[in-house]
Amino acid sequence: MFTRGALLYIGQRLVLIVFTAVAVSSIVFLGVHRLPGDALLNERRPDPAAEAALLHYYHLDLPLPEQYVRYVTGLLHGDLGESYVNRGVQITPLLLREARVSAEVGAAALVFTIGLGVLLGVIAAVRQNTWVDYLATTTSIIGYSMPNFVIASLLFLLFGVALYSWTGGALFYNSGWTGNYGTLDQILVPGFALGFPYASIVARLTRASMLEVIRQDYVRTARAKGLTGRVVIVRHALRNALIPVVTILGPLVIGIVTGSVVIENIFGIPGLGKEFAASILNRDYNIVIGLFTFYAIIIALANLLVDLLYTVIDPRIRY
Amino acid sequence: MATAPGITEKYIEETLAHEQTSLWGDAWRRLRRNRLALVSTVFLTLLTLVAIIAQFWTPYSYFTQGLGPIYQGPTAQHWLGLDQSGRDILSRLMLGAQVSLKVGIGTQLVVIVVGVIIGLVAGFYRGFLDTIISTVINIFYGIPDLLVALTLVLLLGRSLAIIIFAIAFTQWMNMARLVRGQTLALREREFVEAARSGGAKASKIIFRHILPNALGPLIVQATIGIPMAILFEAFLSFLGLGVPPPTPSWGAMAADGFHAIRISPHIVLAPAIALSLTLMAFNFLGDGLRDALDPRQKR
Amino acid sequence: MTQPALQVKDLKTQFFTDDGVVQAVDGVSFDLHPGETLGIVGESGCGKSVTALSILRLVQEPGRIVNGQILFKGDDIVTMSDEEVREIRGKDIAMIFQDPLSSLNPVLTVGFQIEEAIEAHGKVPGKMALSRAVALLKQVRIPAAESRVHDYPHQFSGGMRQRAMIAMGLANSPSILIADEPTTALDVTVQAQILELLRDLNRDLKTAIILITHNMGVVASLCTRVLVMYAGRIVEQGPVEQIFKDPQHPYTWSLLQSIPRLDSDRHDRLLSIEGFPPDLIRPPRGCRFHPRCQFKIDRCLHDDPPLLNVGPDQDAACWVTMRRALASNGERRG
Amino acid sequence: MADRTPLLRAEQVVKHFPAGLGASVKAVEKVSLEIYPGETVGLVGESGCGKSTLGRLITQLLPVTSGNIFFDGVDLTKLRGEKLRQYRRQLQMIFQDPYSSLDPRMTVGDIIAEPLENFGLLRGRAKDQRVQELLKIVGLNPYFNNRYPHEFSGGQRQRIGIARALALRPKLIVADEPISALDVSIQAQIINLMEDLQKEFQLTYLFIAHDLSVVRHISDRVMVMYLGKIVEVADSVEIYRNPRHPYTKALLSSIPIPDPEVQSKRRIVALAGEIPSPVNPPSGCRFHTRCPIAQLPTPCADQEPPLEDKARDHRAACFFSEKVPVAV
Repeated sequence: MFTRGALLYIGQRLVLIVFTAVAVSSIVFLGVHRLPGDALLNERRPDPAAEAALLHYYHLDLPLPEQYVRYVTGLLHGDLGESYVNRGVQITPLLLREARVSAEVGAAALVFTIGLGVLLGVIAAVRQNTWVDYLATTTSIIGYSMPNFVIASLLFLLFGVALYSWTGGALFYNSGWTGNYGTLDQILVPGFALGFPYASIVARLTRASMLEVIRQDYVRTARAKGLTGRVVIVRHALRNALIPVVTILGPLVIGIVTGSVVIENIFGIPGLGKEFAASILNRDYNIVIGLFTFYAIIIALANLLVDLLYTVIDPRIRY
Repeated sequence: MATAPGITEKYIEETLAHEQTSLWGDAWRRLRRNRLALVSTVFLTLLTLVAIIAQFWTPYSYFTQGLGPIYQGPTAQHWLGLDQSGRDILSRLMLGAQVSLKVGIGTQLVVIVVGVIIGLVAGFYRGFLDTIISTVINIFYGIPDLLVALTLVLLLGRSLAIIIFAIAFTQWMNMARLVRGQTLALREREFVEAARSGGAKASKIIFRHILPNALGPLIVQATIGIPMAILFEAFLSFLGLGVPPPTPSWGAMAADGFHAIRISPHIVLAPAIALSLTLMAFNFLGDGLRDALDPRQKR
Repeated sequence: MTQPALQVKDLKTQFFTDDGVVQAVDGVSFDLHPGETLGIVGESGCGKSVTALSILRLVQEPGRIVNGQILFKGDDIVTMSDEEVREIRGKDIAMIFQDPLSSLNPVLTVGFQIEEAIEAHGKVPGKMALSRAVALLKQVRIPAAESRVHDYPHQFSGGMRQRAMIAMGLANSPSILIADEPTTALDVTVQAQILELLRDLNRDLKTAIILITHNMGVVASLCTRVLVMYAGRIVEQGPVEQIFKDPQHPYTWSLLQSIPRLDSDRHDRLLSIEGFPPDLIRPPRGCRFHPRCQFKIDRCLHDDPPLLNVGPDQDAACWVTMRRALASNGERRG
Repeated sequence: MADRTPLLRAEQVVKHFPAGLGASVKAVEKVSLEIYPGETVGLVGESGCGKSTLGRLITQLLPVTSGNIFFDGVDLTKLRGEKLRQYRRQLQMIFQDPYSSLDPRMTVGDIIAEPLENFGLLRGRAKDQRVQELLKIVGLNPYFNNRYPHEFSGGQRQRIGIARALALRPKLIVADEPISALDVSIQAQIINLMEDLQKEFQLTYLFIAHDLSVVRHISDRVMVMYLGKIVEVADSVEIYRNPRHPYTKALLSSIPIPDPEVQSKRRIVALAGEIPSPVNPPSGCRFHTRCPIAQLPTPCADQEPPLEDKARDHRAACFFSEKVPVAV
């Protein structure tokens, strides 16, 4: 499927991702350690001996350059260190476990985002200037004007109060996460709340892009050849219309990562987002640095995937 | 002068007679036809008035607790009810509008100044400077903005100014990229070449030809940036890193009421609805402005 | 006289814009005979392209055919169902467009786009469609057609793209090919190649061609008959030799006088047609050319001249006609 | 003509544009030319041949990669900043696209007045009067000075562009395809206007176009460009009657003449293929890949033919120019 050039390109990008991860964690590391008020001891005042022991335990008594070298060496071995707050908790396995939980919710959100977004966008474009179009367009503006915690609140009220007896509690979200894999309604409701604002953005973009493409000369050529309306829309218009949609997939992934911080807190999902909010509030800086590194890798991988998707969808792009 | 081509002047008058308009005039005419954008403008004007009034007067003091039973629903005295500490929600909502507007507009002012300068420099002078600026912009695009803002607020402290700075820090590149793109495109246009050929200096080309022509998209971008900033502040507040209490913020109000959403949904719904309506109004207005300022996209 | 391959009768196509109704095509009638090459010539906005698009009902919103008939094999395309029109498109009447780059879908191979044209009008096994596509590319003289059939449009040069468009048009051996400014986007040396190709196809396949262009030279080198359009109407029509030698409508005459000719060494001042084409939302009363016509008489301001016979097979819509105009001018001078 | 001093002389002008990955577009390659006062020089060639780039090099809207351009004896390529700006008064340009060449946010009066303001030439009422006078000169209603460009038709806009070019009373005007975006019935208006203005103000024109019949009509001398090189220069009558470069010959025969009788009798020398990429131009004579009379590989593919005199005031860059057939 991939040419030699493409494989080479992927290789280069993977190397670049490693560099990005190191760069991001370095920036956050240095930012955090240059802070006024020591990161570790900000809020607790143990006796001097215990304090020294603690500092030594985390190697915080070493000069900053040496700390940094230790950190990067650890990072390159996949070791993100230990939590400041919960001593003994190794960060790498913790985050890997949480990442899987977040991935489940994020994947559900992405399905809503792209599936619902493209569908709404195409329908609105094909029925341009009819009530279907106005409804879809207005829905999408409302959609991305509602913060996801508002959507989450409404879903709570809808399934938890208004429809509770009618649905028999289905899709009602009981705070928390049972077992390693969430149940379908444990994933669907937060996934929807997380994905819907972005689905609205995709819908608007798809609509605009479809409307633009429908007016292109090659669509007229396709009609002049005597192709049926459905073939013209799906084969000639949609594929070209999706090219700009692919462009925003990168930012969408970032948006979903960001949104998950709020959503996971609301729904009590033990993922990276919840960890992020908690470690920020607890000032557990080692975890914060680790999370940023994690996010940088996830986003870089997503961007690589998007770039590869381009070559599949648009033959003019080759690496 | 050899016969100046004798177009009958009457004929020219005829075809040019109907109104004399500038592009701005045309845009205003198109905007006025967009009902949603008009309604949004009215709503936002009212909201601004409320925010100004809240500075001098609110029905009750926004921080006085125990005005009545906590979690009390809407009553004749307290139109939107009381919150978990027995504070008047309407009063807090009014003051919250102030916070939202300050954050939204303040952020965009910073973003416009920074973004326009950086974008113009990168787009007009290109070369090495542009390479650096573009790289920085791309790096900023690759990082999760809310998380950066969160971290900045955590590191620098919670105050309105720092929140505005933190949000602007994650948004400036949108404007910079837009202005850079516009500048790059406009400087290739023949009218800019013509201005150079006519002996115009760089400053004149930038301020008389490029900036006015980039103003339309710039205004749209700023209008869309305002709700983004407000949304950001709401997120920060919702996570407990917004403006410090007791100053009310819509995001924090929603977060505070969240645990009791099933018994007294009004505590969450009031700020949630206010926030959603405000964001919607800005987005509808931005949308209307886009259609009005870019007639090419008119459908 | 043979039965016309296509008859257009009093066609009116209008665009309903925010600013008003644009009368883009306003009462156009003509016949196309089997195997002939008919040129439709005029400036941008004169309605020539809209006429062509109307024939296949390809005019897009906010444009609409509001009046007239387009008779093909005795059926009226204007009143047909969408499915019936679809069957005619690309099978009986094919169309190629001005810009071959934007007219080909960038994400599909050239070969696939030709195969698609074949398969739209009947079940054909994939292999056969492919070999037919290769044959068509060879027919339009694309070198190494077997391998280039798998190329994407951006891998073709401008001239080759237009050849590929023509190959696509010929896929179902249509009886009529409408070519809308097929050479305008090309360089002159490539234009010469494409014109030669069209000439050969017309001769060998007996495909009738409607060639839409603003270039009088292109008409002169390819067409046997020509319609001259101005402001949505046909102002003159007839055999090419006749129209170029003895134009009767002042617009045709002035246009021919206003273009510099390569083969004339005279460095004379060009005749210039003053003013500019009218706004078709508010076209002038009477003859639409009268505000720019140097031979107009009072009648031209109020009465709309019909197409009248002015010579063998030649019609012009003018109350004056050049024969009389030049004669009276000669008198005045003499 | 040779005994007069040229108004503008370009020597070995080269322009390369970076095209990524170390490659470059060789848009103009070692071009030398002279333009004499009062004449109209036509510059013709197909798309991508470098004619517009050459025009912008001459007006110094683009910096040269190497080479010199002398205007009135001063080397423009050595001037920077304010000194170069002062020379812009002498060299004006008329652009191709009447829509993109006028700033949509400015009134027509402001557009025409801008060059005057740039040099602080006229102020207040005197400036307004000059603007109105210029509008009248190009055949527009002088009271339209506070209208916006989008209210005018293409032909009228091109007149506005001409008025702007005239404002500084330049000596040389480079017209870059000034009529190719206009309707056929408007083109003659603009050609005639330019010819009238030339007589009235003793202008010198470099007229760039892809249409050889238009160029021949307006020019005294014609230069033909192919892939960044000038391949032939001659008097406009001579170049039609007696082309000395096979490309010129092919160009002439490709242009359809609007006369079916003449056209049916012409023998078209159809060129094979299309113009190669200027990123990797062919070796030797750049035309050898399409040339009907090329001798390959030697000399055409490995030596570059110099642009040399083939007859009086007639230069061509071809080893076999005597083999180019004469009649069209």
